Amino acid sequence: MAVTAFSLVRIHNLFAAVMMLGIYSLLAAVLYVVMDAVDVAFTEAAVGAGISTVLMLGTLALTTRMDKEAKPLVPVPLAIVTATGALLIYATLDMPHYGDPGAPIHHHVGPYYIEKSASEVGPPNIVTSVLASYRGYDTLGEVTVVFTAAVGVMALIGRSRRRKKPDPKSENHGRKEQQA
Amino acid sequence: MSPETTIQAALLTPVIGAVLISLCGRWTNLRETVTLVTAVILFSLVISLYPLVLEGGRPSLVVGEMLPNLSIAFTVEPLGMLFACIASFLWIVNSLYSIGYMRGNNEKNQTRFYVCFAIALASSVAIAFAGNMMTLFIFYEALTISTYPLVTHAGTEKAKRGGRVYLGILLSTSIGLLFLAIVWTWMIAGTLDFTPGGILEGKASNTIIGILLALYMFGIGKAALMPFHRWLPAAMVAPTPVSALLHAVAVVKAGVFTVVKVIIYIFGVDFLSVTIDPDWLLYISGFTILAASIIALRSDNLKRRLAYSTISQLSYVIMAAAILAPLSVLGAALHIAVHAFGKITLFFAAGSIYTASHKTEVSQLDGIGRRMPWTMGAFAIGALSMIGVPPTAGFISKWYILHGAFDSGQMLAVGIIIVSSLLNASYFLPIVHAAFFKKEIESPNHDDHGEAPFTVVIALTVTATITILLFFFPGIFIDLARQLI
Amino acid sequence: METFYGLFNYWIVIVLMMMGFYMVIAQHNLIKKIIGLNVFQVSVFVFYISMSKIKGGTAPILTDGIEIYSNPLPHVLILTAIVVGVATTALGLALTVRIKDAFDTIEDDEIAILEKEDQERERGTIS
Amino acid sequence: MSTQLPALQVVLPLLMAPIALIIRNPRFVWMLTLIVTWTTLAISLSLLMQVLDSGTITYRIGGWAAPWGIEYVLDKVGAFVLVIVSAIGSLVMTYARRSVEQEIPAERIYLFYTMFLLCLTGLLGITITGDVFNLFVFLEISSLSSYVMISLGRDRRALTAAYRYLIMGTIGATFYIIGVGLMYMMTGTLNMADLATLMPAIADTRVIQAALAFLTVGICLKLALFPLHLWLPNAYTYAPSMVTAFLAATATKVAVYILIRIIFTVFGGVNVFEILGLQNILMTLAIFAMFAASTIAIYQDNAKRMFAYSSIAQVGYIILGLSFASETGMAAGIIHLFNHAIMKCTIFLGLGCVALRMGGVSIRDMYGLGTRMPWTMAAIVVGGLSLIGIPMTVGFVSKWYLVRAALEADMWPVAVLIVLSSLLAIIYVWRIVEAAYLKPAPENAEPVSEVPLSMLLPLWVMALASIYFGLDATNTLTIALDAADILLNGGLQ
Amino acid sequence: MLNRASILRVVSKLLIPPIMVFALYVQFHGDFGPGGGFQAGVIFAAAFILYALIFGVDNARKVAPAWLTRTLLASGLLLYTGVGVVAMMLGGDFLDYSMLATDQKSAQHLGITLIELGVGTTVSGAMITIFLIFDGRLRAEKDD
Repeated sequence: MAVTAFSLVRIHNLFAAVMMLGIYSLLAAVLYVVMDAVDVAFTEAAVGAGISTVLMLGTLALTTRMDKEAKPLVPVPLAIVTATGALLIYATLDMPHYGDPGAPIHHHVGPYYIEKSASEVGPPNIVTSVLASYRGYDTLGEVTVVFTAAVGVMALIGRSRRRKKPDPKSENHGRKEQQA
Repeated sequence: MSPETTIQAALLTPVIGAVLISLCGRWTNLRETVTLVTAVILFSLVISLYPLVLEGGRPSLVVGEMLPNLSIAFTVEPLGMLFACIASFLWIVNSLYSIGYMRGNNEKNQTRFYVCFAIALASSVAIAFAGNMMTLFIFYEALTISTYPLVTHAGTEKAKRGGRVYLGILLSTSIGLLFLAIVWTWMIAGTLDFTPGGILEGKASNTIIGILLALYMFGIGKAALMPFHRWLPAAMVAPTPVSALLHAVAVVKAGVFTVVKVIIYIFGVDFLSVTIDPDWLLYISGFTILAASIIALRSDNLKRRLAYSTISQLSYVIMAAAILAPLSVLGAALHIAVHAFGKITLFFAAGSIYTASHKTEVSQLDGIGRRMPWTMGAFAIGALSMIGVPPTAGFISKWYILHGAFDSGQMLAVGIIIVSSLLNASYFLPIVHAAFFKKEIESPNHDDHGEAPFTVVIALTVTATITILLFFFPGIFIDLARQLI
Repeated sequence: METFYGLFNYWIVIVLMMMGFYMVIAQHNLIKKIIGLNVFQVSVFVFYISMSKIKGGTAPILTDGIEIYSNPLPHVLILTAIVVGVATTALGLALTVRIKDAFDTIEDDEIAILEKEDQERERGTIS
Repeated sequence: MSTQLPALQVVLPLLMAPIALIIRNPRFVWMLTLIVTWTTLAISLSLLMQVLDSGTITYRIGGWAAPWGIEYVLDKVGAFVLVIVSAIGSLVMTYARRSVEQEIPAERIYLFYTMFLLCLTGLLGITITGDVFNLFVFLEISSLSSYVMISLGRDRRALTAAYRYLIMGTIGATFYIIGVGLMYMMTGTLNMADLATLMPAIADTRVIQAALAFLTVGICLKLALFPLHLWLPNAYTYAPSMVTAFLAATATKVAVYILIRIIFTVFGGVNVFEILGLQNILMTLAIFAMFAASTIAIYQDNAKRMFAYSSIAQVGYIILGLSFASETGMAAGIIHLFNHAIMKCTIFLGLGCVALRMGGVSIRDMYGLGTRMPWTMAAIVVGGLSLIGIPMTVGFVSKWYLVRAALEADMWPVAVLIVLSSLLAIIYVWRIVEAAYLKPAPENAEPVSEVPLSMLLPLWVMALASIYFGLDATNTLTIALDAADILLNGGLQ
Repeated sequence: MLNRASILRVVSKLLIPPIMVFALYVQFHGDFGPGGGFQAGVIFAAAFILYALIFGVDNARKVAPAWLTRTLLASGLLLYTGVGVVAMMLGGDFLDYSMLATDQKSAQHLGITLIELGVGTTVSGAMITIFLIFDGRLRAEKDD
């Protein structure tokens, strides 16, 4: 995974980069399965490796395939990233260990769902119970986000715009200047 | 009418006047009638409170709470009464004068001029009657803002620059220093009400009191204490009635009024004299008096000379208050009134000269007294009052200030007053002398002119007459001012 | 040593996260920025999921005879977050398409130059 | 029914968004949106009454008790912010029709209003929720929709502005999510009140300190605290006029609200300011923002950009108030939240009027407008005076409390800095005043008439509000002081 | 595209119905195994996209005209919110499914099924919309 990510940083062919991102997502999905998150893995595979890739390819077709020439590591962002990473690593030192059953999250809200969801909600898939019922409101928000994105894409590059193209008013004046 | 209603009416009259004026903008005669009528009503309302205040009444009015435990409130006390009387009376005279001046010089945007004038007057009356420091501050700023369009009236590049300096200095001192002082006072004292004897006694260390006093004195930019005096000459670009408003009716008067008010009602004269004895204030105001006089002496532009004269005269008031002797405080209060009448006469005369002959420089005025005897006669009276020569009102206030300075042994102040009177004489008397006794210089484009328009002459005659009358009947103001001490 | 194995997982994730973050802020290509954003977010998701894992646990689907389940809550959160992420990506890509239309490039630095020209033109035409 | 009001507050605009999408007709959609916004205002007002009467309201979504389910919690601060958001929303909508017709292609207007409804949903949802993760979801709803709204501006730079906002906003949101993850890791809960009770015990762990850092940085990106403000100026400058007015008055305010919630509610039991020197950092940044942004504002030729920078400076004031962590300071921050929303909305609505008639909002476009569009310019001046902090405007009240808070904390240099920075506002506001009133209109200028009443009315409602709440600040201040009191004592309980 | 090997078309003709069935399975099986509305929506959309790729977008447009996708998009969200509002009208809190039926479990089941359906509808609507827009854009560019 790290290899994929690293090659992503260096790679310049955008097409390859998108493919790498797809692979990265798939690898993440595999990891999710390993870590017992089957639902998430399913979604990640469908979304990260599927939808995102398709979208990216579509965008590439509409824009360009190549990145500009290579740039050396830029110092300021590097410093920011290093600082952020260092802070996180520093934080990990106090974290409960991976898979530790004594971690706080396994003792508060989580277990409640595992114990009660069958009797309170029903479905054996606890994730579904939580997603659709206990935290159904979050899911409503999630659907709204999808809705927002779709309407946003319509507003941004919806088809009606094409018919309008000859009309300079609705067109970006910048573009006209570009062509002139 | 109960006193509360009268206060209310006095505050609202100019505002209503402003609205009516803007509505009547198209009919010039009606518009100016409305202005005059409003001014007269305002004056009669103010003066109707006079007997009550003289008897020791302190009518007050609370409009409402603005911040928790901090109301917009008005209380009429002697000093405010004095200021309100002067402002509202001079508004009448000034309106008369404005009509002649504005028409005579074909100024544009006259409606805006009268509207802003009325609002400025409303703010002045509100300042005069303010019952606590916050109310005062609110209207202090309102006065600044409402006079800005007046200062930049001409709309020229020069007017714009003048307006920038005017607004820049007045707003930055008031927001930067005065505002800070007020909030701080509120924190320390828990109140901002004007209370005889002050509100700060025993509530803060001497250092803090000292800092606060400095914040107040420099924060009140309208009092033009050096180095924050530059706005006054800058504002000279405005039409003469506006200069009269700035120098006599409202703005600088509001400044020194606030200074005196802060010293008497926020700090308390006795408290100040036993705690920190603000000598530095004496020095700075003394320096301002002398420095401004010297600059005035060297200016050829008549209005500029008058402007620096104002700066020096304002510091008389500050110095008098800073002496902290009862008689000098009384002198300070009187000087506000006396200077108002004297200076407005001088400005009226300057504007009159400009209207009739379009002359602005002192050196051009040779022999003009023969063409404009009324104008220059009034100018002479005003000048004498500035110097403090009897039988003009200037003598009275200077005498009280000197008396107070002697009583408290402030020989430095005595010296400054004497030196500055000499300086005053040396920059005013040559003008009078030249106007009446030198021969007119013949220049090719010199046009034949006589006196200024009728209303202009009336206005300056009235103020000159009052300057003399006040010498013989100073009682109306002295009786009021005596209650302060 | 135990610390090392216990936290190693997190460290890997953090390194991945930071690679994505670096791409977002250092890359000039608008699409690569979005790719970076994806890497960044996916890594955060992995971080969430790895905290839900419990030793000896299984997927949180109730089955007879199994006692230990991984914590389902992070799974739910990440399901939501993934969707939010893809929505952002879609929008970002749509914007990129429009930018390509308007500026004829998707390189950040070139756009900055064009924008500066716009600004100067604005000043120039008026003055 | 009144018990259902908290849900209705958010659900109503949410429900209407898809309906707007189906209706499509611009006129009808506008009407629908207008009705929705005014209804949300009515709901939020009655919620505020309820909260003032009977204290904090909680509402369980889906009938599940917190922390198992998601819960709405509405205290005085929240209710106050709800009122701000919905009031601004309804006024801006009243104003919007003409402005939107001019600035947005006709066939996209219904999409635009749909976005507006979603953005409103998001902002209201953020304000009312009591769950840190749910907050993220609604934050994204409002963010995504505002990216789209910004990108619909006419200038091509609107696109890049929206893109940069998207990148920065998403980084901010991701940081927030990392912070939430770290907190969840140590507590096992996402509910704010629950977190607040668990927090003191683990406050000194490195994880929680890192969480605090991530949350703060993430939110500060959203609220454009200097130096994380880079996305804001272009976004405000090139967005459609009404969007600028709406976002300037609400979006950053809600972001500040999130910060308040995190610092004073979630970390309520902890002396957060001791950790990592957060107090000093925030205070320093706030002061930098006040000066740097105001100074940059002075040099702008585009009025929208000028006031965008001024917004960054004003965010500095709000954060400064909060960073005193005293009751007065908090109250100053909260009251300035309200006041700044009013005055910035006034100014940007006014600029929208100018844009409608002049086609642009550079300083040169305003030459001589004082006489040609007297009402519009007068309203802008009122807003400007308020920015300076002239008495009788809301800005004065904020400044009064800020200075007082600084003096109470014995930080008189800070008090001096506050008044000094407001002097900078004089300079840029006066550039507008001089342009409008002292510069003659260009000679070849076409005659310009005042904007229609449907725009003037909301504009002047705002302008008068900024005078009214400056004169009678007792009510708003009482709420702010109460709210500050509650927050300092943990909040939400 | 149409002159591609017909074997592709035949295979996909065979494939698409199973994919759709699979989508439905995922949609309703979410209770028991991994899956749910979101994944189902994506798969459904994928089936459609496959159809569009093989048979041409114009044909796909005929199957799913703009008004239909838009309605699909809107109705899913409406359905979800609607369930919440109905619960409110029946006297419960927003999204409180237990109001929907007398028995707690079946009420929850009904609620979950309905909202998952809403999720699926909106997601597939959104995905199809976005795909068609990108594709329309692409072809517009080729026309230029």
